[in-house]
Parts: sequence; C-alpha cells; structure tokens
Amino acid sequence: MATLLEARALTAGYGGPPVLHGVALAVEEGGVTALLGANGAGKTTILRALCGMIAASGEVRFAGERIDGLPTEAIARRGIAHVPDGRGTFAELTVEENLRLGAITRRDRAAVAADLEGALTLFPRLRERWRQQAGTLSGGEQQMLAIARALLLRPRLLLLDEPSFGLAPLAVREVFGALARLRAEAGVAMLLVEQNAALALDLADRACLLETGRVVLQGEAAALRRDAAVRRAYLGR
Amino acid sequence: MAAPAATPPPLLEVEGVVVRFGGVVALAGVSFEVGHREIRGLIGPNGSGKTTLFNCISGLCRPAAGEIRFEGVALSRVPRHARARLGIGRTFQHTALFRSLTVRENVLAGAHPLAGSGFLANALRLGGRVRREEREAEETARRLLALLSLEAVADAPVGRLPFGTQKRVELARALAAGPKLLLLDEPAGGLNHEEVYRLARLLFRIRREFELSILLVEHHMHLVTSVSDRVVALDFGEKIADGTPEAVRAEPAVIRAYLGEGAAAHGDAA
Amino acid sequence: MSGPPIGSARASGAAGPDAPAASRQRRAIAFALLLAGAAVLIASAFLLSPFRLFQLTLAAGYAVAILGLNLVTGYNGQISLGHGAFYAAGAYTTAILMTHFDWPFWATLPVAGLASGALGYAVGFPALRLGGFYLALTTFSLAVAVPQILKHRAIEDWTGGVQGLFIAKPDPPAFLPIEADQWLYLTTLAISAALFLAAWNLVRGRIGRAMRAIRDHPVAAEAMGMDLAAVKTRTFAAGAALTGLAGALGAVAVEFVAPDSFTVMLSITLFVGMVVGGAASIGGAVVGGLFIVFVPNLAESISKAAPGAIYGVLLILLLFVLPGGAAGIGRLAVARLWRRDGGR
Amino acid sequence: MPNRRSLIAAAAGVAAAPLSPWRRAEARSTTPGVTATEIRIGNTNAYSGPASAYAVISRCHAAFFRMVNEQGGIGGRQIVFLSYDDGYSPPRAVEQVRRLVEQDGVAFLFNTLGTPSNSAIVRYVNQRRVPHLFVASGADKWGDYRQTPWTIGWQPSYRTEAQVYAKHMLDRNPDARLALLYQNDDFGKDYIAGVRDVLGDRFDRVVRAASHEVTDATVDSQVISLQASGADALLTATTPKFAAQAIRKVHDIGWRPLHFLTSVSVSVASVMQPAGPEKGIGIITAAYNKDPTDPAWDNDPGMNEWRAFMRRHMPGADTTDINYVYAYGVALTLMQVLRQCGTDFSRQNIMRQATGLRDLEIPTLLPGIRINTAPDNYHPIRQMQLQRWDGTTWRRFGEVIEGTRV
Amino acid sequence: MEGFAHQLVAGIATGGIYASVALALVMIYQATHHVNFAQGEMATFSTYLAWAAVQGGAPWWAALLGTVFASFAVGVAIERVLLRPMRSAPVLAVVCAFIGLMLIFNSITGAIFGYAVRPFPSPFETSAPLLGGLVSGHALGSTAVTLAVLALVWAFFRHTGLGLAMRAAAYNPVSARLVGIRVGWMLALGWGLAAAIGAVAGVMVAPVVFLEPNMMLGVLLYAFAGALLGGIDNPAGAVAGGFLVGVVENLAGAYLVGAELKLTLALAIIVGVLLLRPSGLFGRAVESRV
Repeated sequence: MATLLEARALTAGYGGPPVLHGVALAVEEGGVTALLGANGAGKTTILRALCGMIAASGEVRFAGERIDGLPTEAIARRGIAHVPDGRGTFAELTVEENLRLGAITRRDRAAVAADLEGALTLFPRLRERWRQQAGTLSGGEQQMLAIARALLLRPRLLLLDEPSFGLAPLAVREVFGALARLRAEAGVAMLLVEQNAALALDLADRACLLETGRVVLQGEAAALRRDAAVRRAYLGR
Repeated sequence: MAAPAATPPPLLEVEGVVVRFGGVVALAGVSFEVGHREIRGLIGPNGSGKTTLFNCISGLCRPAAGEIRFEGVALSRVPRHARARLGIGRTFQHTALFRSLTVRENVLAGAHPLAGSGFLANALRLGGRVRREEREAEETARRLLALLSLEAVADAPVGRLPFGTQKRVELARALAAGPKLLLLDEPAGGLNHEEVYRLARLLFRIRREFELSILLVEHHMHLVTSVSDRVVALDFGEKIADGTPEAVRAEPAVIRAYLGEGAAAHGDAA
Repeated sequence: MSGPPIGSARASGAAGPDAPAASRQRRAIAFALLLAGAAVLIASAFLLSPFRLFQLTLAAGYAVAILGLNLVTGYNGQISLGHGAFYAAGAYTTAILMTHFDWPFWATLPVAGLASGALGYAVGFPALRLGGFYLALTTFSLAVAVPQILKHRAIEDWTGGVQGLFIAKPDPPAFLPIEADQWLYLTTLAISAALFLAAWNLVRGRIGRAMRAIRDHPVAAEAMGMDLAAVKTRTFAAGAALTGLAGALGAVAVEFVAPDSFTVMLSITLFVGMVVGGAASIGGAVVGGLFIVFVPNLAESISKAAPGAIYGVLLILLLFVLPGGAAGIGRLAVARLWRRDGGR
Repeated sequence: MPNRRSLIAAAAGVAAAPLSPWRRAEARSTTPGVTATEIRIGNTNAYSGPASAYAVISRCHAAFFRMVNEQGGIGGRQIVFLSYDDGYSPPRAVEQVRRLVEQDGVAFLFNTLGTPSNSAIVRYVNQRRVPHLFVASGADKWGDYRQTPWTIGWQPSYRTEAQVYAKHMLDRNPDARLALLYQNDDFGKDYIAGVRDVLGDRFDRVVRAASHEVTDATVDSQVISLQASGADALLTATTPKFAAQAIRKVHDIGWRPLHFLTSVSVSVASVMQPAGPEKGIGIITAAYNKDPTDPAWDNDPGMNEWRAFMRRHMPGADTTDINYVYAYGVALTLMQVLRQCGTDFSRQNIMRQATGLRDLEIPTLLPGIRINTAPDNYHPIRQMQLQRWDGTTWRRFGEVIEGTRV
Repeated sequence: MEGFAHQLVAGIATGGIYASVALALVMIYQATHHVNFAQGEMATFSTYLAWAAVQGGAPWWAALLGTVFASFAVGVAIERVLLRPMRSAPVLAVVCAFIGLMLIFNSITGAIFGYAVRPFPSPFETSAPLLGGLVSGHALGSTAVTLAVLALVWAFFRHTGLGLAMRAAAYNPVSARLVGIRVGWMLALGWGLAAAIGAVAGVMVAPVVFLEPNMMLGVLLYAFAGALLGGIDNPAGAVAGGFLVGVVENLAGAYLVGAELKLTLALAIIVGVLLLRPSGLFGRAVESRV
C-alpha cells in the first residue's frame, strides 16, 4: 500500500504556545489511522493543521504533493474531507442543501448523482429528513449528514473528529458500521480521532498515541491493542 | 435540618410531562423521580427527548401537560432564572461557557444566585454588603477551582482551553451556587477511558461533599451503570424502563432501541 | 498524562502565599498612577487656555456618554446605535429646568440622570426581544427620530422648538479666584470621575459579570440564575442614565441645546467613540471621548475638500491597526507589564 | 425668556475679564486679529455632514480674499481668512467659534453658516462683543439689534419673504385659502411666522400646513394632503430637492394653485429643470440675487464681473451654483464695511460701519435692490422682487418690494 | 376617497423605492451576514456614475449596464481591500468600518460631483401620468424592475450552486471551506452583487427623488425598516416590507398623526411588529438544539 498522507515535523497552535510539537504521522492509501490521546493532547489540532484551518509549520504531503500552506478550500478540493468536531453541518439549510454543498466543487453531475444515491443508501434516515433544516435533526442524524456530506466530495481521505461524540450506543454502531463499509467497499482512507479507543482500534489498521502534542507511540492497531499502557488508559482492561 | 416531615417528597418529581414541537411529540407523558442524594441516570437514543426533558427542568421549554416539582414546588410557576436559586444547577452537552470571561469569572458567575446586591449597591459600594458578597463568592470559587484542579488556568480566558478542561469549568460553575440537584448533560463526552474513570470518582465525591443529587444524561454506558443508583430510559419521548442499572440494561426494549443487540460484547460497554 | 487530572484530591488551599502581596503591590501602583493622572488633569485647569479646557470639558462629557453606551453595548452586548436619544434627554432635562425653573445646574443633574434612565428603562423592554442587527437598526431609527420628536409642536413651549434653549454655565463660587470655564472643567471632571468610578464598581462585581455573561451566552446565564430581563433593562437604564448625565454636562458646556445638536450623527459618533476606545472597557471610554472631539479637527486640518472622507479613512485605518480599540493594546501592554513584574 | 439670565451672565463675564491674568492674550491689543499687516477673519461652514452643499460659500470667500490680497489687501493689510468645519452641528460650531475667537484671535466673524450653528454661538459672540457679520442664514432673528447687537444678518429674512407672498395672495384674492408646505426646521417655520404676521387671527382658518423632514424620501404625500384641503394657493418653503419634487407632484395631480416658491429654491438648474420646466409655469417667487442659470443675465455687466472672478479665481467651479453668487455678494458687502473702517479696525468701529451702510449696490443683486443698515436696522437686504416662471426663465414683475417691519 | 387612493398609490410608489434598497440590504446580509450602513451611499455613488455616463452621451440602458458592472467591481474591491483585513475583527469594529465607509462615500460623492440637485432621466414614459394622474410610468416601470431583480435574486439563491455556496459561506464559513468553497471570494462576490443591486436601486430612485449626494439618507432608513419588517434574511419579505413601510408611512402621515410624526410612527410600527414577530413578518426563525 502506498502512503496517501504523510505529515512531518508538524508544529501548530492557536496563537499562544504551540499545541503540537513536531508531529509525524502517515495514512496509507485505503487505510485507517486512529489518533488516540487524552483531552488537550492535540488530536483535533492535528486535523485542523492538516487541512489548513490553523497556522502550522512542517511538511504535509498528500498523494505525493505538498499541501501545507494551502488554504483549506484548496485542500478540500484535492480530496480531503474533514468531518469536524461539532459536525459542522449548516444548521439553517436543509438536508438536501447540505448534501448539495458537499458536491459543490464537482462538475461531474452523473457521478455526483451516483454518490448521492450511495450516501443515502448508507444513511437511509437522511432521505426521510430530506427537506428538514439540519439544525432540527437529532445528534445521530446530524453526524450521518456530516459524513454523507463529506462523502459527496468523493474524498480520497476522510478526517473524522470524534464521530461517536454525543451519540447513543446504537447510533454509534450505525455510524461506525457505515464507516467500516466505506472502508471496505469504497476504499476511502481515514484519519480518525476517537475517544472510544476500542471502537477506533476495531476500525483502524494503524494508530498513533498522542501526549501533550507529541506522538509517543505509533504502530499497528493490533499491536497497540496489546500494549499494557494503552489498555489501562484507553481500554479499561 | 429541623423539618420533621415524616416522608419528605422526593427532590424532583417529573409527572406526566408532555412536550410537542409543532406536530412532533418530543415527550409523551414521562414520569419519574429523583431522590435526595441520588445519582439518577437518564439514557435513550438521540432524539428520544432527554435534552428536552432537561430543558423542561431548567425552564427552556414549557410542558404542554404534566408538571415538574422540585422539593414539592411546581416549577411551572417558577421563572427560568429563579430555578438556580431554588437549587437546580446544570451543564450543557457542548459546553456553554461565558467565552470572554476567565475561568475564575465563570465560576464566580455561577455563584450569582447566592448574592443579592443590585445595580445601585454595586455602583456605589456603600456599606459592606457588596464587598462581603464578593469575598464570599471569591472564596467559593477558590475552593471549586482547587477541587477541579483548575488553579493553573484560573485567570485564562475560557475560550481557548481544551474541551475537557472547559467541561470541568462548567462543572465548577454549576457547583458554585450550591445546587441540590445537578443536571449533567454528557459529562463524559470527549473523555478517554481513564478520564471517565476519574469523572466517576469525582461525581461520587461531589455528591458526598455537596450533599446533592445528580440527574445524568450520558451515552457512556459504563459510566452510567457504575455511578447511577437508578436509571430511566426514554425512547420516542416515552419511558421504556426505570430501575437499577442492571435491570435497565437487561430490559429488551432498551436493548432494542438503545444498546443494540450484542451490545454487551462491544467495546463501549466493556 | 500531564494534563491536570480530573478531580485530583488536592486540598483546597489558597492560590499561593505571595498572591495577596503581589495584588496589593499592583493596587498600589495603579493607585499611584491614578493619583498622578488626577493631578495632571487638575493642573490642566490652570495651565491650558480656556478654549482647550472647553474642548477637554466636552471630551469628558462624551467619555461619560460612551461609558453609558459601553455598559449596554460593550458589556451587555445589546447593540445601540441610538444613544444620542438619551444624551438629548439629559441635555434637555437640564436645559428646561435651568431656563424655565431657574434651577441651579448641579440640582438638575440627578433629574437628568433619572429622566434619561427612565427613558432607557422603557427602551430596554422592546430591546429584550430584539437581538443583534434588529436592535441595532431599531435604535438607529430611534436616533433618526429624535430631532423630530424634540421639535414637535406639543412640547414646543418647553423645548423651544427648532430654536432650542440657551443656558448659562454655572458661575464659580465667589471665594474661588477662577473663571467659569475653569470651574466648569473642574466640575465636569469631578462628576465624570465619580461616574467612572461608579461604572467601574458596577462592572467589576456581580452585576458586571452578569452583564457580560448574558452577552456571551444568555441561555447559560439564565441557567446560572441571572434574570435576563431585569439585568438587560436595568443595564439599559444605567447606561442611558450615564449618557443622559453626559448630555447634561455637554449642554452646559455648549450653553445651548437644539434639535439639530442631537441628530443621528451624534449617536453614530458615540458608537464610533466606543469602538475606537474599545468595547467593554472603562478606560477606553476616555480615549473615545478624546477621539470624538479631536479627530474631526485633525481630519479637517488634513483636507477641507472632503473632511468626512478623511475622517472615514482615519477611522478605518485605526480599526485595521486596532480592531479591539485602544483598550485592546492597553490590555496587552498592562498584561506584559505585570508579567515582567514577576506576576506569572 | 432665557435672555435675562444670559445678559446678567454676560455682564458678569465682561466685568471679570480685565482682572484675570487668564485673558492676557486678549488684553494685549485693543483689537485682536488686527496688526499693521493683517486682519484675521473667522468663519465656520459645513464642510462635512448633510449641509456640505453650502461649503462652496466659504471656498468662494477664501478665493475672494485671495484676490483682495493680490490686489494689495485692505487698508494695507492682508486678509487672513480662517474657516473651520462645524459639520452643521451646534456643539461643534461653538467649539470652532471659540477656537477662532480665543485661539486664533480673529477680529470678527463673517458669514458663519446655518441657523442652528449661529443660534448656538450668538450668545457667546455677543458676550464677547465680537462682531458677527452677515450671518449666512435667512432667519429673522439676526436682525434683533436690541438683544444681539453684535450680530447682523444679510439676506432678506424668510419671514419677510413670507409676508410678501401672503400680501400678494390677499391682493389677488382676499378670500384665498393657503396651503403651506414647509421643511420642519427653523427655515420652514420662519415662513409660518411670516404668513401669520400678515393673516393674524385668520391664520388657523385660512392656512393648512404640512411639514416634511429632510430625511423624507419624497413630499408626494404631503402635496396630496394639501390638495385635498381645497386650498387655492400654495406656498412651498423647502430646500431645492423637495421644491422640485413638489412642483412636479402638484402638476402631475392636476392641481393648479397660485404657487409661491421660497427664494431658496429658485435655481433654474437645481429646481426648475429637475422638476420639468413646463410643470412650473406660473410659479411666483421673490428674489434678490441674480440667478446664474437665468438667460436674462447672460450679458449683464454685474454678472459678467462675477463670471470673470469665477474664471480667474475659482476655475473649475460649478457656475450654475447660485451659492457662488451669494458668496460673492456678501464678500463685496464686507469689503465695503472694511473700506469704511478706514484705519480704525476696532471691533466697535467694525460694527459701527457694518450698521452704517447707505444704499450700497452690489452687482449680483437684482436691479433696484440696495443694502441699507443702521444701528436700528440689522436687516441689510429688505427688498425683493416678485418674479414668475414662464417655462424658460424668471420674469420679474411689479416693483421692488420692501418687507414690512414687524 | 380620491385623496385616499392618491395617498395609497403614492405610498406604493415610495414603497417601491424602499423595497429596492431593502433588497440590496438583504442581498449583502445573505452573503455576508452583515448589515451594510454604507449601502445607500454606495448606491448614490453608483447612480452618479450612471449619470455621468448618460451626460457623456451613453444610451440609458447601456449606462445602467455599465454602472452595474462598475459597481460590482467597486463592491468586490471594497471587500478585498477594506473588509478582508477585518475578517477576524469583532462585529462592533466591522459596523464601525461600515460607518467609516458611509462617511467616505458621502464625502467623495459630493467632492467629485458637487451638491447641486440634478434631474436624472427615467427610461420609462413620464410625461403623461397614468390613471388620471394617480401613478407615473416611472413608478410602474421601476416597480417592475424591482420585482424582476427580486425574482433574479431569489432564483439565484435558491436554485444555483453559487447562490447556495454564498449562503453557506455566510452561515458557516469554516464548514464552507471544508467542502471546498472559496469563502473569501464568496464574500467579495456578495459585496459585488449587493453593490450592483444597489446601483439598480439608485438608478430607479434618482428620477423620483432627484440626484444629489444625500439622496439615499432618508431612503436608507426606511429601507432598513422595510428589511426588518420583512425579515432580513428573506428577499421577498424585504421587498414586501419596503412597500408596506411606504404605504403605512404615507397613510399614517396623511390621516393619523400628521407629517410631523411620520418618522416616529414608522419607528413605532417597526418596534411593534418586531415585538410580536422578532424575526420580521416573513423571516424564518431558526430552530436549533442547545
């Protein structure tokens, strides 16, 4: 498998002292990398830095090309779809409009229609909510909408920030089931931030453990699962 | 407590509460109660009405039918802002802090209902009242900041803190008024396993030190089952189960609507 | 895991033994600075020309007006583009009492404050239901309507209609060997200082926190037991009262009130002064007051062809450099200073 | 009346003046602003704000005094003309006038613009005894030589003008009913006062008035209301934009009243052309200035003198703007005053000469109109001539009319 | 009764003026979520450009078209040069910048074009008033133009990808970037379009109120009122609100309180309506979860 995304010496912050200190990580083509770490370790910051939402230094390569320093919208157009924390749906717009926005940069109408159909097959609930304002959806539905919208970008890489946040167990399973299908069927690569380490490691093939802005452990998901410290802190067994 | 009441009413009684949004029924006659010094779990799928119920208790939405009583007082007659003074404190799912205030000021703001000085007294600061109130609030804040390990960030504006820290600030703010009932909306959101474990211990400690009850909305089933005395489950605005955590977890309706088949085997409930 | 652990059982001790000492030292420095400032301002009364004193008197009045606006808009987040209405109410109250009833100036002040405060309270109620731009535009229309109301026939006998009213600035007490301009400057200074102190007291305590909390997150503020309606309407009343008192001070400095003195430009000017000084800043109001008086003159001295354009350009340039107003850099500087002082 | 108090205060202020070390600057010379080589003249105008249209007046003055200085000045002295922006705001007018008087030490104020601004400063300048010459406002109160002896107007007052119209209306039809459209400010209200002077008790019966604000988009609604009142005469007392709107609307709704139009809004280019020249046929107004856009003055020597001035000293300026004609006329009047002063430029003498003008003819005033002032006559121009719009130009008719003294 | 009909029609005609400016206000609100205080002055400036073109001999509609394009460019330039640096500034500072912009445009318009009142030609038949003097050809024509612009705006926002992208950029710039929308350009485009609509409004207004630098001063206020009444996020509502304000203002001025309190009454009505419906008569209240 080729490397799809590679970050080196990534340092970033929010104006004050940096939150990330020289992070290096990679996502394989079609693979899933999970980011684990305590609150404030810098997981969300990595996602933001990767897609240019905050100022960062370091080198980021996507499909072999440098993307660091590019504006967020340009990165999105290259095929990186970010499902941010808080989901970032357009609350005032309808489900339909949200999904149309996902494909707003694409010109291949037929393919968009097909992708839309695919997304709605993945999340049939959205079809029922077609004309509803996104802000009135339940948490689970909003998360589905956010992922579906990201998929309409036809991304090569999906950045997911705590997709289980605020979701009931059943909804979590639904969402992660959909993510697993995406991975298996569409071969979409993912960089996943998730507090529920068990869930994350189930889906991922690689994982990075983050502490105060540094990667302290990195490797196969299965190997991390066996690591004693990880088990104690993240898996509770 | 000098009150000799033989059977004191439960701290919070929710009785047949109905809420509709347009044509949609958000709560369809839900009833349950929260006892004194009880930790009560409230679970249910997204959109089942948990937050709506929270909002009814804190006054953000008004039941079309039914009543909620707090220490025997019907809340429908208590304006929103007066509920904190009665003893109801809350946190919010995505946090709702006062962004431009520092951590300390947020906690001080939480102590608002403990004092009573008004505009004129504050502007003139004659007599000792305002000063005394401020001193007391400062003292409360200091205690809470220490309790929640927030001293290091006490004078930082709250907006830039990590999410988990913000959640602690919110908890400190909710405790500042000395509530009898604490409504917690997904306190474990965004916490990893070890942090959740510490949160559980903290909740016990808070109950002990502040002698309060907690109504806990949470999807982290491990936390819910480990801290709750009793759990109530909602689905589509109706109560589908009420009882000990073990009983509720075993309830088929809960498994069907909320946990999903084979949930016990899954990581999140480990 | 180096992040602060949740619920660590550390004892609830004081923040540190040296904290009170440091804060005492800061307070001493601040007090000394304040004292020095006061000395300079009082000395100005005897060093500057009467014209400059007049300008400073005006600036002090505008500073108080901005302070009132700042309570409402800066601290409480209710955008008001119509504070000129309260300024006018205060000015006219004083003018009417002085001309029709021969009241001395000082006696009219409480009435001016109360009258404009009551007006503010009344405006505060509809304001409760109007958020953001809706409130901004509604108050803006209030500002536009002010002159029309002031010259209405029904109250012409009191307001003097379009002709306005003349008032005489108070004479200094006989035992003081100073001029009326000096006396008015010193009086205005003293009153302004007292009002600034009161405003500062208000915002640094319980009420000020409630004002800002409501601005930041009304839902949460209410859950914290803050009565939104009461705090917002009273803030409006307090802000209007301050601005009304400023109107009284300004009226007596100019010795004249007329509807044309209180056009929509006054409200806009106050708003600009507030933003330039810094929203939610007590000290910024002083900068705002000085801005209002001196920058138009600066603009005019640059070009008489289009002083309005120069003023606008100056304003926008200033906003580029200091989007948070003067208070923005003020805070930064103070923070730096304390830190170097070994604060933290 | 505020004046009792104010006069006492004024007396106190003046008495205290020599004792104070604080007014040293003023005590140094008997006439501030006058030296062997220069005379300082102060002026305020609305360079910014909604009345900026009038700023050209002060610009014209500046050019005029430059010309005077080029020609050797007055009495061997150069004129230093200081003009500041008051934004048409009374408080700023006070500030700027205090700057002129106290900081810049001008000898006197000249042609300060606007009724509100001048109202704000009139008490101050009279307390200070600073000549306040030829105020740029048609309010009647600048002629009050008893209360404000240091202030004098120039143009015919609006009130006088309104009297002329009311009289003319009654001459034509003693039973006429008058509709009055006025701007809701002191300018418009002076017309009400003037009409009331003539009609007296009959005012309420005969007159139906409707006001508008400068912020109104149009005055169409007011015109319709006035027509509905059944009046057969109309007096329009508004600024040019609204006057043009009114003329158009009156015509469009088929109303044919005896229409009087304020002299403020008679510009052919700014009022009659926009309204539609044919729509205003028959409108009567009174004028004192020659209209630069009126073809009748194309070869007039007086106006040619003005045009020559404009060409040489204000190249590029819009010569259809009647404000330049006005400014030139006022400036010429001032030159006469300063010439009459001889070598005595004391403030008392300046005021004495300003109130001692005899039959002064100004080339930009209508033929037959002369400037006369006296210690008990502070209305320099009291004459106007009626004229009627014929679709292309104003045709003067009748004699030059002198306003009544009230 | 004829008087009443006159007043009504005059109200509708003035209302059309308010409606066209209100539409420009809503346009910029939809695109940037700001209310631009300089909108009126910018429109005035544009109208002078059109006037200059007509004076220079350009055919009327060509002048309008040229002005629309020029105004679009000016609007885009203002966003890029002036507002771009203030993107992260607090909202109060932005409002203040709009005030600065208003002063600048007002001042330079006067300085460049002078203050004389000028007639502005109408493209519609004006010599013969229609319906017995009730209504002028221009009133009908300009109302048609306003409605046409409204239809275009509505179709643009509802049915084009660009319109959707612009709304998304205004509602949630961060998420908009994440789906690849060039938010900066969307804002600039919004300014451009608002300026262009303002230019059309100015050109329609000028023949009625006559051209002078302060021509929009009063109009803007009533346009605000119309936009508020209709709901500031709803183009059709704003147009309806504009007409309503015009009619109410005229009728109340004529029959209720007299012209002296017209403005005050308009204010009272706005407050009254907003108290009952805080997001305007046709505004959409956004529900969202806490």
